Amino acid sequence: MAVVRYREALNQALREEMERDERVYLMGEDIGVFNGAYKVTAGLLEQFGEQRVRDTPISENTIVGLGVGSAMTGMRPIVELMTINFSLLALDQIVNHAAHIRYMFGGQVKVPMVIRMPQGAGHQLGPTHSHSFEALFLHVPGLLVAAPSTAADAKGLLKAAIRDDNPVIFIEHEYLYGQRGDVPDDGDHVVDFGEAAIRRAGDDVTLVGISRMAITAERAAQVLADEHDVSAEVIDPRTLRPLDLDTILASVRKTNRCVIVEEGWPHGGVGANLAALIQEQAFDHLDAPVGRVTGADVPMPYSKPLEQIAFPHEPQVVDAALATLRDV
Amino acid sequence: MAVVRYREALNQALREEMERDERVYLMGEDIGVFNGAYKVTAGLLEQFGEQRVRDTPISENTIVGLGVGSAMTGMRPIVELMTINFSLLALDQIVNHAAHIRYMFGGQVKVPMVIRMPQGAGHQLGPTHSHSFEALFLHVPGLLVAAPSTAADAKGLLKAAIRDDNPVIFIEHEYLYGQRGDVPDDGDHVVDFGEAAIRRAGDDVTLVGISRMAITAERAAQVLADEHDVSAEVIDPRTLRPLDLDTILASVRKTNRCVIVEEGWPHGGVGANLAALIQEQAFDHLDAPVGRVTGADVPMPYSKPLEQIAFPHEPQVVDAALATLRDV
Amino acid sequence: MPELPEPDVAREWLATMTLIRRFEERAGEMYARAKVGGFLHLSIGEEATIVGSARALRDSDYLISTYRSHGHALVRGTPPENVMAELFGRVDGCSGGRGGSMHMFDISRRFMGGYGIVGGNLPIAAGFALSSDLQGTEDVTLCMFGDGASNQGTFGETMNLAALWKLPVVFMVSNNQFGMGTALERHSAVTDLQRKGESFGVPGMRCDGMDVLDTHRVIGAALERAREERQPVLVEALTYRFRGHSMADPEEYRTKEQVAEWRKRDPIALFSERLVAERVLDEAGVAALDEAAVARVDEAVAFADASPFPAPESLYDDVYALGDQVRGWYSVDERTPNVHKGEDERSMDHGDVPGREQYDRHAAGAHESSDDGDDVAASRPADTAQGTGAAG
Amino acid sequence: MPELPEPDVAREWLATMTLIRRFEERAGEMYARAKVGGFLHLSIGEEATIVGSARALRDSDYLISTYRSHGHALVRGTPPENVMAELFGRVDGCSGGRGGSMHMFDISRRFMGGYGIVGGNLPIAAGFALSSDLQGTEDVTLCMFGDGASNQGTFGETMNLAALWKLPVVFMVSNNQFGMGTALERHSAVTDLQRKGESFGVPGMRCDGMDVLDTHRVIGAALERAREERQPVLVEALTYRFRGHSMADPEEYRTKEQVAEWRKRDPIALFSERLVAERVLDEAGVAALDEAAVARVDEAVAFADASPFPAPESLYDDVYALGDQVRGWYSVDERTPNVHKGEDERSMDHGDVPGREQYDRHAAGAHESSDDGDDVAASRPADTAQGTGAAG
Ligand SMILES: Cc1ncc(C[n+]2csc(CCOP(=O)(O)OP(=O)(O)O)c2C)c(N)n1
Ligand SMILES: Cc1ncc(C[n+]2csc(CCOP(=O)(O)OP(=O)(O)O)c2C)c(N)n1
Ligand SMILES: [Mg+2]
Ligand SMILES: [Mg+2]
Repeated sequence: MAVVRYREALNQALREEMERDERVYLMGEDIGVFNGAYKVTAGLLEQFGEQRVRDTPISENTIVGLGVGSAMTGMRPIVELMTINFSLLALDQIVNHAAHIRYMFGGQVKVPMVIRMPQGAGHQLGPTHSHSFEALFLHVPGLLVAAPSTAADAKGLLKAAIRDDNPVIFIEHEYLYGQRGDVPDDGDHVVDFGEAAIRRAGDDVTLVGISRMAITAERAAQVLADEHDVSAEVIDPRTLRPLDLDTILASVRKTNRCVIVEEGWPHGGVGANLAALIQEQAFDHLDAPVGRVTGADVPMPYSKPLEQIAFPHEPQVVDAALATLRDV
Repeated sequence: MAVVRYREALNQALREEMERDERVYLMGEDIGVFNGAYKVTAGLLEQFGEQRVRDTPISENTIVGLGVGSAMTGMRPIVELMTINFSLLALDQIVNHAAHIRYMFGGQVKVPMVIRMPQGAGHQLGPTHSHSFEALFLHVPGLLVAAPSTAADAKGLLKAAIRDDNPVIFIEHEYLYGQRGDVPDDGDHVVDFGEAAIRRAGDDVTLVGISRMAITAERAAQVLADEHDVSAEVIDPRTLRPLDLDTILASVRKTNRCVIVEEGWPHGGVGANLAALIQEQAFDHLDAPVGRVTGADVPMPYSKPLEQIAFPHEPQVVDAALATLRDV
Repeated sequence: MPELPEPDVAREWLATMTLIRRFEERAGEMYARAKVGGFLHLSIGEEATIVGSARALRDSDYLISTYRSHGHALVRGTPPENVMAELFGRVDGCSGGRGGSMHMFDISRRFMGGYGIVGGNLPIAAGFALSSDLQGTEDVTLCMFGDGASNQGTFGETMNLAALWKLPVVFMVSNNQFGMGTALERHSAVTDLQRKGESFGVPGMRCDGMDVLDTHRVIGAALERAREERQPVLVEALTYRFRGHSMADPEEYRTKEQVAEWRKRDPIALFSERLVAERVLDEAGVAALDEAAVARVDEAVAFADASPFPAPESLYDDVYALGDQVRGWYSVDERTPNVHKGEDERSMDHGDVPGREQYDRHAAGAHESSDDGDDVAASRPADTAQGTGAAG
Repeated sequence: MPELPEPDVAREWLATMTLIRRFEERAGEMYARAKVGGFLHLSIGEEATIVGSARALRDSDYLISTYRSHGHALVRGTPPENVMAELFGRVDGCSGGRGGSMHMFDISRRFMGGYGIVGGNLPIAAGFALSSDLQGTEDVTLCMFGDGASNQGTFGETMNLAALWKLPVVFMVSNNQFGMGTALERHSAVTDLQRKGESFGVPGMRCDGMDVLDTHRVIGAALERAREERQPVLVEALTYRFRGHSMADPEEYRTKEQVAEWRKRDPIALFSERLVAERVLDEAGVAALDEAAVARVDEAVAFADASPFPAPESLYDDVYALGDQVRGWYSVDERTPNVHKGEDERSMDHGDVPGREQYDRHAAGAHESSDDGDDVAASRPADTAQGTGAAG
């Protein structure tokens, strides 16, 4: 075990997998000479050279498409989109091509590629640069979707993503890049998709936190314990496709209450999806409606105090958890 | 009242609003000389000329962006995207620009534009050409979203959309274009957004049908009545932003059961959103989990029988409705 | 006037152009008889662009096309049986019945697919070329697209990247002078399409797309530059489609006279006349080639008709490549809602298919005027006259 | 060497360039002091491209820029107070504190905005020009973008459309020779950027972007062509940014020598030397202009600092234009989940704001090392050295 930052854990995963498999290469805007807008790819150009660490022009749709084409013909590209905000420009290549090609060509090819990108609010980047788009990607069959919240998961899930034969949407978080955590030294530290992590055990209410909000949920659980004598179980699904619904359901069947916490917009969000699934599968176990704490239904404002009330923090999670208890 | 096809009702709305307001104009691929891929714009070039009915190159993102710019400067563009499948290419202009500009510039401008496009499966168009994307658009604050299922609503909602000052995503359906219905002759036949239609009254279960699936739900209700002695109430929300949740909730509080029917993918779909809202707001009134009938979680296959089992038909709706009764 | 290749080769080119022509005609008939669904885009009139270019490729080169790609599958050697079966939506289709007319594919022949999104194939083509580069092979990619596609954002992006990275790829724009119903000069400010890559460092060439020899010559030279000099090239092939954009096209955007004028330059007629003139073939030989093509297409239809529809149990196959992260489709989507609930799918093997009734009805070709029966009618060309059709 | 304009005019140009310079410097300081958040992209070194071009515009012409646009707001006359207040996220900001550095806007002066998406402003610019055309006015649109943006799909699409439809728009590429850390020749196959519109029918011109006179002359000519001949033009202004891409840029991608070399051609120094040489101003006059600029920026900072943050109650304002279809934000989103439940928002007027505590804490500038306190640190340039920063 070593304590490393989330960003460095990702960097290790990239480095190790590039060492392990020659077919793996990186493409993205400013990932090479500039070392990456968020420095995740720092030092890789130096180690692997220009062929395998490719600075691209600003052409999101086309660099994803290049990745698709080269994945179809034997390579294993990792495309970095500088932030998830720019993925809107690449959505045609992601959905109609990366996700659908295997199926529409009758299984004759696979598209083993990873599209990495950070998301999230909190840095005052304003309406065009603060999106959270897990919900958009989990909608699409053919994609796998990961959203790690710890350094260990960042590394283990990225390694799993790179080794997998499917197109993977790998959602990082701008806030988390600087956070530290224990990461196993093992070069084969792989975290399988579809296995949720129970971050904290509890009996009274289940909190499900997505991406950065897994951290917020954990802090809220601490407050619930300290100040309200409520024992919250905190679950981080880690991947949204595949989704480990079993672990969530087992928890809800025990606590009978659930709150989902996400940074994105409320309508049609991750929380809506989970709430729908939970009430379908554990209806008789619910003592209160599945609660949701989400980002506000607005483009993200720039002004700091306004931005801060536009995405969830511990107090709102605590309130929502307490509401599920009051509703009994 | 006159009986007209859905396609003609749309055509009337376009024609009448263009006659009514000089600022309204149309842009799109093959909408002029070709009269539209689905003939919705037939005859409009002839009547209004090349300035107001503009055939565009195949450049989805840019024609939406042109619309945004001209809406900001006093015009009222209606952009036709040939089908919703191609909207993925325009998503940056739709989300980061059309939807966010008013907010991010502090309300100094408005973006009064309509983006019309048909969606849906059933015509064997295969994986890239059969999408249903209501869920994708209802997620985004700043947009209004309509999905009419009848000729009268097609006309009335389109007129409302054109007169409104917000960017409107107007989702038509390829299957519905040929369907006939009564349409009021009134030149001011406007259907307000945010008002669901109760297509059929009933007491035992609420069926909510989205877009074309409102028709399927109605047919299923007939089967439920004829063959199972079940009285289903059928609701067509008509617009998903704003959403008339009150009408749905009132129905669910009466029937205590609900099934949502949509053509799109299950994860993060419209049904998930509605199910989450319904269980939140009417938890104590539900006698069974909110059910969903959705398209299969696959890219849409071309082969006819395979395609037919990949999106909902009456029997599945009937089964799902009966399941909510069994679950009691 | 370019010289003829060896007689055998010349005859094979004519035979292949003829096969494509006959195949397309029959496909159109099958569409009218509702054996084929969806949109059907034929290449009639454009055969020289297909055969002239593809015959300049090595077997290991990649060929990638658009939604107008039956001919590209055929020219690479995909048996007409499998192409027709794809149109019929059958399990023996070259994309397993999943893709249909717009999404043909044959990995074994490096025919890298038909793509339904205009301009969507350009970046993918550059990706193949990048693989060739990274893998150190000599393979070149030939990427077909239309005049209309040159207005798509991916065009400029891909030209720039290909030139910047010196990718071994030839972009071939089949300039049939229309993007659907929009004439070239109404959709593209620059109509001299070979020049459209210049601003991005991709030099242009032009060939007569009605002349298989000229097409072959120019594409051959372009491929050579791409292969040897790692210089991407844009080749414009001037051509014309004799039929509508798709089957549902009343063709109101052009005159009968213009079509007739271009039909005089029918690439198959021109080439067979030349072969006869140069005594590579006699009239009877031409007729024999044609009969062989017709017979081959007959076989393809019979084969396609006999091929079963994909089994309903296969609905979820190949959404994912199975492996450590996905062990079965239901491991991704364990509890999708009602119709497609994981539990149900898992029992599909036992014949308990949701919607089995619908499947059987459609597999049997019974199209009553039910909810879904309507659909067939709505996409029929005949219906277009009544204003209910669709074209795409 | 282009001639000087009238003395008053020349002095105003120098004054405005100086104001922009001083404003940017101060903005950078305010960023380092955490008064400004997000990404901050300065135009230092590029002032001649801003003033030379904008002064060729009529008041009714439209100007549209990128995320590097403080100078464009200032040159159009938006008071520095409101631009600085926007950077501070205050209610008096020219975008109401909603947009920040990347999203400045001033409709009253037809400054049509800063846009954060590279290439996203090009189609919108064409849309303004289309409005001018449809409305029968003589207004022209001037659209700024960067060398890096010329690789974006919207570039080719917009060039084609502008040329095809003869839109009155001038595209001005500020070629500062880098897109973030990627040098021009590493991102664009064609580096002679004025040629990059040719393939789409948009002729090119070039100006010396370090020379306000040359910029003014060339842009003036381009605007004239667009206005009179309805001919869109692409103008390349060769320039250089003296500072990093944004505040969080260690500038490892270029040498100190290169920066020093370009700094010798500082557009403000060059122009003031010329004015002194031609006796339009003396050294004292130059100094006075500079002092005035500094004083003006002082006022702007004081104003911004005194301006309140937008009230929490305003969070949902202007998501929609209210009217028949949307009567209040909650009529769109009546029951969003917990934190932002409609019912709660409606009671916001009564001071019952969800998250009021967070709001107050941040409004007070208290950044404890809590969950959200961290954020500030994480986007600080100082942090970059420790490998935790971000640049965009
Ligand atoms: C992105 C996208 N936009 C629109 C369409 C609809 N469409 C299909 S083919 C076509 C015309 C394409 O013209 P061109 O590129 O010249 O090819 P051709 O059909 O002439 O071979 C259009 C607009 C599409 N399939 N994809
Ligand atoms: C679509 C998109 N991709 C990437 C970015 C991140 N980004 C911001 S500025 C920039 C470089 C742009 O360079 P250029 O166009 O030359 O303008 P300059 O910054 O030099 O003024 C990049 C890559 C973005 N904002 N939008
Ligand atoms: Mg064409
Ligand atoms: Mg630049």
